[in-house]
Amino acid sequence: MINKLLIIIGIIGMLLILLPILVNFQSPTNLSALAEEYVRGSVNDLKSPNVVTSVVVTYRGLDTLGEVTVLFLATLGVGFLLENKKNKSTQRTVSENIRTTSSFLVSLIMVLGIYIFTHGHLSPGGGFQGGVVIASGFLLLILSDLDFKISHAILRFVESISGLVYVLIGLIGLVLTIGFLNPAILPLGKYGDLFSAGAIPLIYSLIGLKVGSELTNIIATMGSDRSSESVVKEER
Amino acid sequence: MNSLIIIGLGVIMIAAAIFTIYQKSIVSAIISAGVISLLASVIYLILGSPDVAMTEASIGSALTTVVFLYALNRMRKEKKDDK
Amino acid sequence: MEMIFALITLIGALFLFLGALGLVRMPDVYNRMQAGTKATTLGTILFSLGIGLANFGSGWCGKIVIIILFVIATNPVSSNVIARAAHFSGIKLAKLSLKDELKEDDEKTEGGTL
Amino acid sequence: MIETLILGFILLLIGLYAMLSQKNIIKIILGFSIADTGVHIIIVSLGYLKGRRAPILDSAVDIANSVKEVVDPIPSALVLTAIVIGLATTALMLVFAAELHKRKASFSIDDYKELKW
Amino acid sequence: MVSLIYQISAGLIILSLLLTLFRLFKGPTVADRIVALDAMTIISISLIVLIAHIAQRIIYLDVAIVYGLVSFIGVVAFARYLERGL
Amino acid sequence: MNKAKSFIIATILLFITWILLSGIATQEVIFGGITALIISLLFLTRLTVLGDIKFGIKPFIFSIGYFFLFSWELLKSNLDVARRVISPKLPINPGIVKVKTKLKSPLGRAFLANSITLTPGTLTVEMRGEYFYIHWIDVTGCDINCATDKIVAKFEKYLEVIFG
Repeated sequence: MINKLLIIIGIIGMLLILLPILVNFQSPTNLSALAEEYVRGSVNDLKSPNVVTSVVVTYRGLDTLGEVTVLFLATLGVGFLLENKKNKSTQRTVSENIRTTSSFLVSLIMVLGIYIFTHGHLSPGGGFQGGVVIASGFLLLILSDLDFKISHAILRFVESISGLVYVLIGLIGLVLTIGFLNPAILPLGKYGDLFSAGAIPLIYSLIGLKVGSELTNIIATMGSDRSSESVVKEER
Repeated sequence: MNSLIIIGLGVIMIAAAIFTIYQKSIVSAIISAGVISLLASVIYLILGSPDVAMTEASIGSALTTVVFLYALNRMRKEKKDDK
Repeated sequence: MEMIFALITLIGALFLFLGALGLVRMPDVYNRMQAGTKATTLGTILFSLGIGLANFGSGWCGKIVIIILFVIATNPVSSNVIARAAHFSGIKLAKLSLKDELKEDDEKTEGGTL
Repeated sequence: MIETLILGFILLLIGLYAMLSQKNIIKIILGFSIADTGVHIIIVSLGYLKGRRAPILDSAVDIANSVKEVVDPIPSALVLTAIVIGLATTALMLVFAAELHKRKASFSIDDYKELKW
Repeated sequence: MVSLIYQISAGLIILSLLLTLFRLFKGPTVADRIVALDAMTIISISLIVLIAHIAQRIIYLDVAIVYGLVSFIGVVAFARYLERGL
Repeated sequence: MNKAKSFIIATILLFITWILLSGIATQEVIFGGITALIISLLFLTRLTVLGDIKFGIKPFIFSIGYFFLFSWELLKSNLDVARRVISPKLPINPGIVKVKTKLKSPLGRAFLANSITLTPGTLTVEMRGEYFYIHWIDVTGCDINCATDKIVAKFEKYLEVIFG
């Protein structure tokens, strides 16, 4: 009873906190000065059509580095907490249809992922989305192929190398130009081309590889109690 | 037209959220939570931020539900081992 | 001309609606799947085709073609996978069904499933 | 846009209610993810400007006059990373739930009262 | 006239989403709900394409492609969970 | 041999996909596409699947015929679904039947199963060796041979030439 009362009080308190925002809300008519600066700078200084990308990679690049680090720590936590006992389990075989279809579909998904993170400055998408799509491709491989095993050593290698190069590019920016993670260390190119906007495609590709390998690691760790040797496939 | 779509989607999302709370079966609750994040990505698209829409579509529909399913699967297997 | 493309889009939306209606009206999960898969596949194809033709050229067509191919490739596969899982997990056919040869064969060979 | 703002608030409150009232651990985590979605919708709709377009300046947008054409890019950039982090924290919470379930074979939060394990 | 037809299409799509939502709530088994989720994702792809046409932006179609492919994987994962193959 | 053929076909298909996604085919898009292909082809696990496709005049003509047959059947099946859904009495008498197929190649079998799913009143439930189990919305009480004639034969004629 007292429990329910507390819950209701909590909800009403939250409502009271939120209500002023709702009542006083009026749709803004102009961008704030900061956003205007970002939009202009993205066109003139960086030559990157996607303003969100230039905010994520350049203007707020340090934040993104922090976010990637948080993701890395979460992956570490998942791997640390889950102990993998190899229990013997019976598993259903995969349908033949999806086994055939997915063998081609997986490389299609990989092409899509690479498209998304290399075109991060031209179209919606970028490192985070591309990394997630690549992790989904690995997930389809795990779901459709019982014999498929991911080598954790390779994942760790890709993850640490891309993270290292990411920080290194930031430091090069500090030496050559005026700021950490400044993309002007490479030539800016023509507005709207694939290889333009300086180092933004390179940095976003590295973020994509890092996020993709981390998420693949999470999935593989959580699903890995279907242990490799002791799986008894149900043949029928 | 946009506000018509938003009101329709909003009703569906709120209904799915309430269903998530009061559903007894956990798998059904996970399915309707997946519906919420699927439709949220359409709303982000109407609000003019396709980057967020793409992130929500790829993460909400596949990876979040799969992570939930993997965790449930581990718990289900333990229960079977005890018996 | 624009009118015709808009009408193609409307027919696609109509098929989508029919698929959803079939999902509600059919008696068991396999019949629902039949209505759901077929009608939504053709509905999405016609819908995208109408909009792709209305914006002919200028890069729309390539992406519309890719969407249509993805839908054709993935939709039947996913319904096949769900049907197999449903049959395996023991969901019975509706009362008015005539026969179930898959179940008969399972019982003949193994005597019970996993 | 006011409609999406209200929608975000309602989702946030529903998620909060689920987190406070439910006993099942998985339900609590689901409530967290609903509240997460609500907060993201609120942030994005605060950055929306009526009648404007997505902040990607390709040929469909007047580039010279872009400041008057696009919506605010900063909330999008914030939410973008927040969603990915949300997935990682959800995975971490689920791993904790699995470990708890291993101790007592129970989903109910009422069974874990010892404050140590 | 043309825009009226597009509005009718949008209304039909919202209506079919509501119908699939009804099946998702009512469905006696989990498999029914998964079928409803699958139909819902396919219908939403059409909705995204329609929004791209209204806003006249090609780039929104990328979202539709990702949406279709990735939600397929989600449905496969649900089915594998149901048949105890995860 | 089969593997090399499959590799070449996969490369061409994925490259076309890349060009369609990019929208334009400038020099650097092609360069980026080749880089992407090299990475993504590493994930084609069972490379021999696509090697079943046959080349030549006859398979080409038959694949065009298959395309038109498939489109016609898809349209017919939707009208069928519409008729059944709208009519207030729901005229169905469903059941799962067994049919037999001659196809051996995995790709041909996958195409057959998906075509069956999209044609009037049928849905593939399970594929086991040479038997397919099919949920049929209108079981007419005939045995395996007549069910095979009604469901499988029209596609098999084409797919046998295209995929072997």
